[in-house]
Amino acid sequence: MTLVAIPNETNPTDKRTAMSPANIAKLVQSGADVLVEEGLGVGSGFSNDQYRQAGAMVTKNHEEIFSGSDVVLRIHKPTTEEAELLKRGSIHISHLDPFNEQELIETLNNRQASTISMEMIPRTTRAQKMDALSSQASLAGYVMVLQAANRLNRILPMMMTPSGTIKPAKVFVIGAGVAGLQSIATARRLGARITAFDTRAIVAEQVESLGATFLNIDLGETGQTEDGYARELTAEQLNTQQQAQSDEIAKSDIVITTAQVFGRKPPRLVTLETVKRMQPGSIIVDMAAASGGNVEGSIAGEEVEIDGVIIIGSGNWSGQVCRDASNMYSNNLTNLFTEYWNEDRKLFEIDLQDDILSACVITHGGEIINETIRKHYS
Amino acid sequence: MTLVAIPNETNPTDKRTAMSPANIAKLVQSGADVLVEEGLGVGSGFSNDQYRQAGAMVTKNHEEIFSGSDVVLRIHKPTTEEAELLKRGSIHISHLDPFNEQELIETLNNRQASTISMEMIPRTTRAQKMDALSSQASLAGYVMVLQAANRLNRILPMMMTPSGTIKPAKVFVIGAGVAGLQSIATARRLGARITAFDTRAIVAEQVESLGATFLNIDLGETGQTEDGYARELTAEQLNTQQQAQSDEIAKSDIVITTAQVFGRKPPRLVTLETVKRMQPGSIIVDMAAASGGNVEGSIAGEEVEIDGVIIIGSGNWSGQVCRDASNMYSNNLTNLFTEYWNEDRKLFEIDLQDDILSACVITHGGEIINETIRKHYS
Amino acid sequence: MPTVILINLSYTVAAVLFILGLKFLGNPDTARRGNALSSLGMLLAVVVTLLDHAIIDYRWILLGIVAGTLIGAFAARLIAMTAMPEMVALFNGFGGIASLLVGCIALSQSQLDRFVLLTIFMSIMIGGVTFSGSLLAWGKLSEKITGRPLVFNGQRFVNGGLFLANIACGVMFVQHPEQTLWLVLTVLLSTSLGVMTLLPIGGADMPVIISLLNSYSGLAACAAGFAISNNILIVAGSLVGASGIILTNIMCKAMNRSLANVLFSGFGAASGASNKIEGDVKAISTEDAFYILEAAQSVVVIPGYGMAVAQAQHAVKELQGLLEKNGCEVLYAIHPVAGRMPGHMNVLLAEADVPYDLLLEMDDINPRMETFDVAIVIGANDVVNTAAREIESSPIYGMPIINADYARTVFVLKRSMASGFAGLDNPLFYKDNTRMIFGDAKETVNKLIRELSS
Amino acid sequence: MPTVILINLSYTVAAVLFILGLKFLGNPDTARRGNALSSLGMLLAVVVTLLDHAIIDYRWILLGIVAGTLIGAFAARLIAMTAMPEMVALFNGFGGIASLLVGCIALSQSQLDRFVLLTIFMSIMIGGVTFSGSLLAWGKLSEKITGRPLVFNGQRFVNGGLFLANIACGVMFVQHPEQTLWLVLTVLLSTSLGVMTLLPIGGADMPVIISLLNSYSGLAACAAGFAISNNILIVAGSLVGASGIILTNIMCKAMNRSLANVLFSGFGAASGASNKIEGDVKAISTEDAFYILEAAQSVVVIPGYGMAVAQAQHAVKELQGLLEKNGCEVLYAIHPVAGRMPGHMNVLLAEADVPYDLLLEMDDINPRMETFDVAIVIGANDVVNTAAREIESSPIYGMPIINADYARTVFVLKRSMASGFAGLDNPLFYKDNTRMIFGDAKETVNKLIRELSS
Amino acid sequence: MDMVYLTFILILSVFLGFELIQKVPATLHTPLMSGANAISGITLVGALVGAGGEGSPLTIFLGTAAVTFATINVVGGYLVTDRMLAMFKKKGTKK
Amino acid sequence: MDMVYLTFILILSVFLGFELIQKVPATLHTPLMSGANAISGITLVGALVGAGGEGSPLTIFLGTAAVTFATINVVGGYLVTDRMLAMFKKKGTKK
Ligand SMILES: NC(=O)c1ccc[n+]([C@@H]2O[C@H](COP(=O)([O-])OP(=O)(O)OC[C@H]3O[C@@H](n4cnc5c(N)ncnc54)[C@H](OP(=O)(O)O)[C@@H]3O)[C@@H](O)[C@H]2O)c1
Ligand SMILES: NC(=O)c1ccc[n+]([C@@H]2O[C@H](COP(=O)([O-])OP(=O)(O)OC[C@H]3O[C@@H](n4cnc5c(N)ncnc54)[C@H](OP(=O)(O)O)[C@@H]3O)[C@@H](O)[C@H]2O)c1
Ligand SMILES: NC(=O)c1ccc[n+]([C@@H]2O[C@H](COP(=O)([O-])OP(=O)(O)OC[C@H]3O[C@@H](n4cnc5c(N)ncnc54)[C@H](O)[C@@H]3O)[C@@H](O)[C@H]2O)c1
Ligand SMILES: NC(=O)c1ccc[n+]([C@@H]2O[C@H](COP(=O)([O-])OP(=O)(O)OC[C@H]3O[C@@H](n4cnc5c(N)ncnc54)[C@H](O)[C@@H]3O)[C@@H](O)[C@H]2O)c1
Repeated sequence: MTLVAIPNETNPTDKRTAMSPANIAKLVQSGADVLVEEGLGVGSGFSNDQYRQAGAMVTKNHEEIFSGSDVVLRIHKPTTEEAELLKRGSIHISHLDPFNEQELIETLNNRQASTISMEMIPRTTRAQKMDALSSQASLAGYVMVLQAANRLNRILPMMMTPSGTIKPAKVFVIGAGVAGLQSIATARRLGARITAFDTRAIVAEQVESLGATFLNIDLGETGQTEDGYARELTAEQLNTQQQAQSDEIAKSDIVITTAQVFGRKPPRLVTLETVKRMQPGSIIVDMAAASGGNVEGSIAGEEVEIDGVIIIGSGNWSGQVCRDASNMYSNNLTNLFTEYWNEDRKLFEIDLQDDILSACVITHGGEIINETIRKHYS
Repeated sequence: MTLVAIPNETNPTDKRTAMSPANIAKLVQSGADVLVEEGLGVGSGFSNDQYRQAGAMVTKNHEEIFSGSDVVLRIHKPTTEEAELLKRGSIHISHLDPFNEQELIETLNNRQASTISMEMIPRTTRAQKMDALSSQASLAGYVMVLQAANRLNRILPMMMTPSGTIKPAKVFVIGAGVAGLQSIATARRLGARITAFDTRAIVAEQVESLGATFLNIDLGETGQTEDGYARELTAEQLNTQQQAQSDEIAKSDIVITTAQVFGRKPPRLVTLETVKRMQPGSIIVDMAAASGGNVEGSIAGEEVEIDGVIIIGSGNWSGQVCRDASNMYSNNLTNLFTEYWNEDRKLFEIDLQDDILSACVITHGGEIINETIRKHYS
Repeated sequence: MPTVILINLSYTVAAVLFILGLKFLGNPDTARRGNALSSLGMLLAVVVTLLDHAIIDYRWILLGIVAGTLIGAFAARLIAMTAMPEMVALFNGFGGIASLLVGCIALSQSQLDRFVLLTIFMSIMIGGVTFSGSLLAWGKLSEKITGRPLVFNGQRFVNGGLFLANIACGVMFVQHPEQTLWLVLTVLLSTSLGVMTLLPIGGADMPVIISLLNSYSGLAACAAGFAISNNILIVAGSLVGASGIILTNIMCKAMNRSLANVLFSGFGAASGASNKIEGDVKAISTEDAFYILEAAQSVVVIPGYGMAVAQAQHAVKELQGLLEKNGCEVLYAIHPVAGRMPGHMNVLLAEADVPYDLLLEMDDINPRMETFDVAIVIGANDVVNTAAREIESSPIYGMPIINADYARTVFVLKRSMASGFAGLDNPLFYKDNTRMIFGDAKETVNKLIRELSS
Repeated sequence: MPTVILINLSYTVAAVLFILGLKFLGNPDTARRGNALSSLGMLLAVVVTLLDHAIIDYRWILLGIVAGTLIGAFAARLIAMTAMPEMVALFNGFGGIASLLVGCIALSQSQLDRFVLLTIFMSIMIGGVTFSGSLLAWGKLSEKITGRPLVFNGQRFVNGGLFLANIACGVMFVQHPEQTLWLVLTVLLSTSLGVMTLLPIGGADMPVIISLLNSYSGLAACAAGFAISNNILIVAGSLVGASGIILTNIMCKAMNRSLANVLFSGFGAASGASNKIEGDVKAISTEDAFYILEAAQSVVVIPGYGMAVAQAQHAVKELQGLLEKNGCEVLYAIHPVAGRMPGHMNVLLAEADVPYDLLLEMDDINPRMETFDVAIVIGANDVVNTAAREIESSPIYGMPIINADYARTVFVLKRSMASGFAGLDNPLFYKDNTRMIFGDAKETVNKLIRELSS
Repeated sequence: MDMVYLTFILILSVFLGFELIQKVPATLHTPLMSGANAISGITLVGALVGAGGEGSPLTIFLGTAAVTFATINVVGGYLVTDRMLAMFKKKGTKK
Repeated sequence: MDMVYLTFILILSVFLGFELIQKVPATLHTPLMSGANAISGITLVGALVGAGGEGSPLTIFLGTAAVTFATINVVGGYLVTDRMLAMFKKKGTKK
């Protein structure tokens, strides 16, 4: 008998929900007992009744969720207090930000909890259905374009009208990972002209497959890791990139930056100087604002205006489309859960031989068993 | 010698500008003297210097614009004070809302001003280049969709992803005039499924030509005026329409209403009851909110939430993309001006035989010469 | 004008009518008119032949014609719509035996030089093969005989031997036309040859075989024409002979087979699919692919990242339209991870204006994959990689895929044998029912469009 | 084997080579091989003919062949690339006179029945027309004579008279072959006929005429073949005769003219466009439109609301691609008020993925409209209504339009003669260079695509 | 010489046969086959002389048989083809 | 009877000629015309017997003239065609 519990998120600005009623029903069907906190999903339009109908018990007690259950599913990392409430040996699945949260991880480890970090799900074809980074980044790509378009004092598509011809807006996307590609696709749907850059040369083809132009900058050796992540650039390379992009940025109506380097602070790609070269009224969206920012001057969670250029750094992008975001995240969790759920024994089995689990399980049996993280800490 | 002057708009929420520097240059080239108020165009990103370079004089004196010039060009109707400043016999071209502003019109008439109302430009093929209603409505159509999409907790396009399939959002557009059609086109660009309704059966073809579905409602006799405007519905017809749309609205994620009846208050199309049938989180955009509203409960200039449904009634839609809106309006004005500008005599000539002028000139030579308006007043 | 000139000029006209008839038969709009024209030609040819001075007694002719007309007309009228192919086979057999008989009759001519004897032999032999072969085909089709291919060891040797013996017989016949033995032997051997060659061919392949036998019966008539120096027999016979071969070829292509394969494979007799990545990669030209698509009733398109790279979405939409116009159902199967970002395929297909209703999720399409005549995999690889189902050691083992390989025929459109994102070999490419169409996907699809729309 | 059989069997082979040669010549990939094959056929035919027992003296033959080879080879080698058409005309003339001469020679045969005489007459007459006509064509093309059409009153009567006289002459000739007068008259009349028919035809139409004369020279050879009972002459001659006619027809269509129009119009002689809405509406089939598009170097597409109604944007994009592949430049001219909302055309063309760079504004395209071979107006009406330029009383007089009518040829794709949004008649539809292609725009464009891609 | 002419005719007909049938839609395969089959009944023309000539009784008997068979082929062939095509016609026009 | 055969041959050739030339790309119009023109020089075969036969001097003279003209047509025609086609070839392969 395994009790799976889902607490409310404690971050008030995030309306997403870790589990949708539809997925709760799946868990219940596969033999798990499910407990949810009252009000879970209100932000995304799911009512307590829907959860009850799906077969979950509903509690008002936030602590009970942690102390009484075998598996906790959620979006954000727990607070230290929450972590300390955890039942010994229970399983905790959520984002954990393990590279920056050594203390939290150690607390969890001390509780003998088995923790799975959603960020660490590998980027393999088989794991994609559990990959929350991808699902949320994809929505983020869409949202960033919509926000930018909504703030821009121009329209994106071309229009040849009796009142003059409006040229299509120019959009420049830096970083063509999952979010960047979706931004390109969305902006193109709206009829903009798009240029994109990424240090991984291999994505040039992907960018072009979406009808955008790839900006060629010769940075010398760059490449990508085995997992498909970008390598960090040298200072010199970064400088070259900043220079080479500057003209393109100055010409653009909208700039969207999505550059990340796995396990590192995001690179600083757009300098203040370059921002000032843009037309007043132009928009920059800094996806990475919350974790340090690709753009000089961006502030996490806020909109800044510099010389008439608006830098949007709201963060929690996918939260804007919380209903779809919740559904997707909840699907990811459910896919992960059912993949390793043993229906006969009614147990979530952590098999460290499995190539997905070996990558995303951080602590297990009182040890930080994840190689990457252990190396990072030492 | 004719002095053309452009004052700043007095409405602080509208960042648009009646004249862009590029168009000022055209007026100057055709032999007019141009005077602009300082700060004109700042909202849309045009600087005083740009106006100077285009050949305009710049003044800080708001009154001088009215009292000293032969032609005044602007967007909004003047205040009564401004109207009283006008030089006798001068020409004033702007929106005037003549159906509702009898007092203002009479004031203007008393000043012996010749006034042209931009709303009254006829909907003929030849006049389209001066048709500001069209140009602004078209932008409004785009903006309404963007605002709605930005507020919706879902994404518009379909996405089949490893984290589940997201169904395309449903959009329902009521009124398929210029704004409605542009809304349809924009929503479709974003990948939504669209249904639309209009009382003028002839637009069904136009709706379908944009890839949307036309909702067929049998209202009996409806039709359109000679100018292509819709006729007002009888109370009974309106009721039928409300009922028939209700199901469609309940199913929709976004409803956009753009229905107008020329010279009348816009029809009330969506009742509170229907609003309450919608899913929480759905969005309604009421284009007509400012002039009375198509939707029960909408408030001009504001966002209202009713049972989780958000009704956007911001108004001044095209103002959100003020730069393009200014350019287009400015082109409309310039096209109108140069059409009737006599380069030899350097005079703006009002020829009441001309079919465009005869429709849009309201007062001239101390008389309200516009038939429609005169009938409306009496 | 001498009668013989009149007759022959009429033959010219009849020949023209046959030519036009055949031409018109190849186009749906004019086919019926074509058939009428060619029957007119036949009537003309028969009627003027009756003027021949060599004919002195019309009674037997009348008897034959009346009997034949009655039988033919009743058979044609009464036969069920579904039984038409076997009826054609039977008619064809009658044509064959008629040629055989005409060949025999020609033996009573005055001057019999070698050449004439050779043509007589040929008309008898081809006529005999056509006759017995057609009867067997009729039997198999109407299920009077089992439709299953009958294969035995050394079959090819036996048939080869029969054929050689037949030829030998022919040589003797030409040398010694006076010895009836060779004539009789020729008749026997050729009829057996017809039966033996058809034994290993399954019922499903019979239409192709009938078309081939039809071509033969044309050749038999042509040979008979040489034997009695008759133009119209030669023209009509060789027209049918040549067009029959072409038609046979077209039909083979529509089944994605070669004629040799049809004749010798004993298709359906043995089969045992292997699950290993072994086997041959079978490439196919767009022209051949066209014949298969053209005959397909239902097609599922499975797009992948390669469609995006090639920007083939518009062409694919166009192809869909043409297939639909051809009476074919077209659906799209979208794998969740296809492409390089979530919803990649949706973006592209929406751009090309493919209706949402036609896009099916993996779970909806897989159960009915067997019902599709053709699955067109356009630049997808990992998402149809059967290693996920078949090879336990594969890194993607267990991942749900779109089961393209369950469709009757699979076309895979890609540029090379290169692997996809996951870097894995794909056993699908080696399956029996898979055909690779190499090249840029957009170009390939455009070529298919061109074939389909001309 | 008797020589005559050998010769004739070789002729069969030669005929096959000619047939294959012609077939291959019609396809760019095989054209050169086709030419080689057909020359091989010619060599074979000539060589085996030399075996003919009737030939007793080879000296003159050698003389003729050597002289002819030298002249022909030098001419072919030395001629400038640009002068090739006139060279072909000249060669063709030589072929014509050769047939004429062979006809004359055939007169010395022993048995001259009516039929043979008739064919002799025909080979002389057709040969004569071909000869003189080709020479005149050569003159016009090489500008030895003025290329301008020479038209005079009663021209058709004179030519008709000449033709009848020629026929009459032929009748006399067949009746009285012994009177040389008729022979001489035939030669004179036929050569004059050749000259007179060509006089009213302009230099620009000469390629079509050469193709026609080429067909004639085939017929002349064929007639000569009858005269001397020679198979290969008949086969080769009639092959050329028939394929020449087809080719002529194709070429006429490519010029958007009928053969009759080419022969009798005196094109370019008189012209004087009228500005009234008067004149004929000229509808044209997509097939004929194809020939014009196929030859076009630059095309401008002018879309309007009808393109939206028909949802033809994807098809239009496809057409653009095919035209571009054919080496043609394609641009789009967007009128600001086209469609039913501002930017309507942009929405549609963006959906079809037409690059922004190809969309030109009215003011940018109008100055270069004259340089376009074809303007395709797709469902537009008001925006190309020349009444705005020409008819002062029109409500849209003075409105700037896209001057589609300034392009060389204008295709207007719409369903009927119905007016557009403004409800006005459109003089464009009645212009000399306008062709209406009636029907739903999408279907029409799809038909054009089909033509272009096959 | 006759044989030469006949060979010529044969060759030309064969080529013509090849050229005539190019791309045929799948639905027409069977009717086309059947129509061609009817034409191959032309052998009837050859049989006529046998059946009505001044040959031996055997020849006449064989000839009559040949006439009968060939007639079945011709008459039946054309009629069946026509029936098939008529069916298509209906399908087409219904729409 | 000869005439009958010849007519047959004529008819078949004409049909074949029609069928052979279907859609020809515009660029091939001139070479095709020129190639066909060379074939029409087949009249050379007819002229040979005249020039080398046992006829009167006039016949021989006419025959020789005919041979000369026809040879020009044949040789020149094939060579010119080949030159044209060679040109296309180069254009094509350059790309
Ligand atoms: N959906 C996502 O969010 C996402 C994100 C990142 C990665 N992925 C991964 O990407 C893969 C997607 O699978 P897939 O089947 O769509 O693609 P795939 O397995 O990468 O295969 C694409 C195939 O397309 C062919 N191709 C490329 N260009 C072509 C062209 N111009 N014409 C014809 N063929 C062309 C390539 O073969 P040739 O080179 O032989 O032509 C290649 O094998 C999965 O492994 C998935 O995990 C997905
Ligand atoms: N752009 C705007 O904002 C706007 C807004 C409102 C009104 N307008 C007005 O609309 C007009 C636009 O001019 P336009 O040239 O684009 O359109 P138009 O003048 O209205 O002409 C459209 C033509 O398309 C043809 N058509 C319709 N359906 C078709 C189909 N399925 N296939 C082929 N042809 C089809 C119609 O002829 P058949 O019926 O014979 O086929 C019609 O003549 C102007 O008068 C403009 O003032 C424009
Ligand atoms: N196999 C799968 O199913 C699957 C699923 C999702 C993602 N992926 C792959 O994972 C990889 C990472 O995707 P992601 O979106 O999570 O990446 P990410 O969020 O780590 O980084 C975003 C993008 O920024 C780029 N970037 C880093 N430094 C940059 C710089 N200085 N300038 C410009 N761009 C810079 C990276 O190359 C990357 O494309 C991609 O290769 C993606 O295809 C695979
Ligand atoms: N000739 C030109 O160049 C030109 C230019 C612009 C517009 N027009 C025409 O002018 C006309 C009006 O356009 P507009 O956008 O300014 O119209 P509008 O703003 O007056 O009205 C918007 C739409 O609401 C519709 N409507 C009215 N009552 C309704 C109801 N009860 N339910 C649903 N819909 C209702 C109207 O039919 C109209 O389509 C259109 O026919 C348009 O094509 C012509």
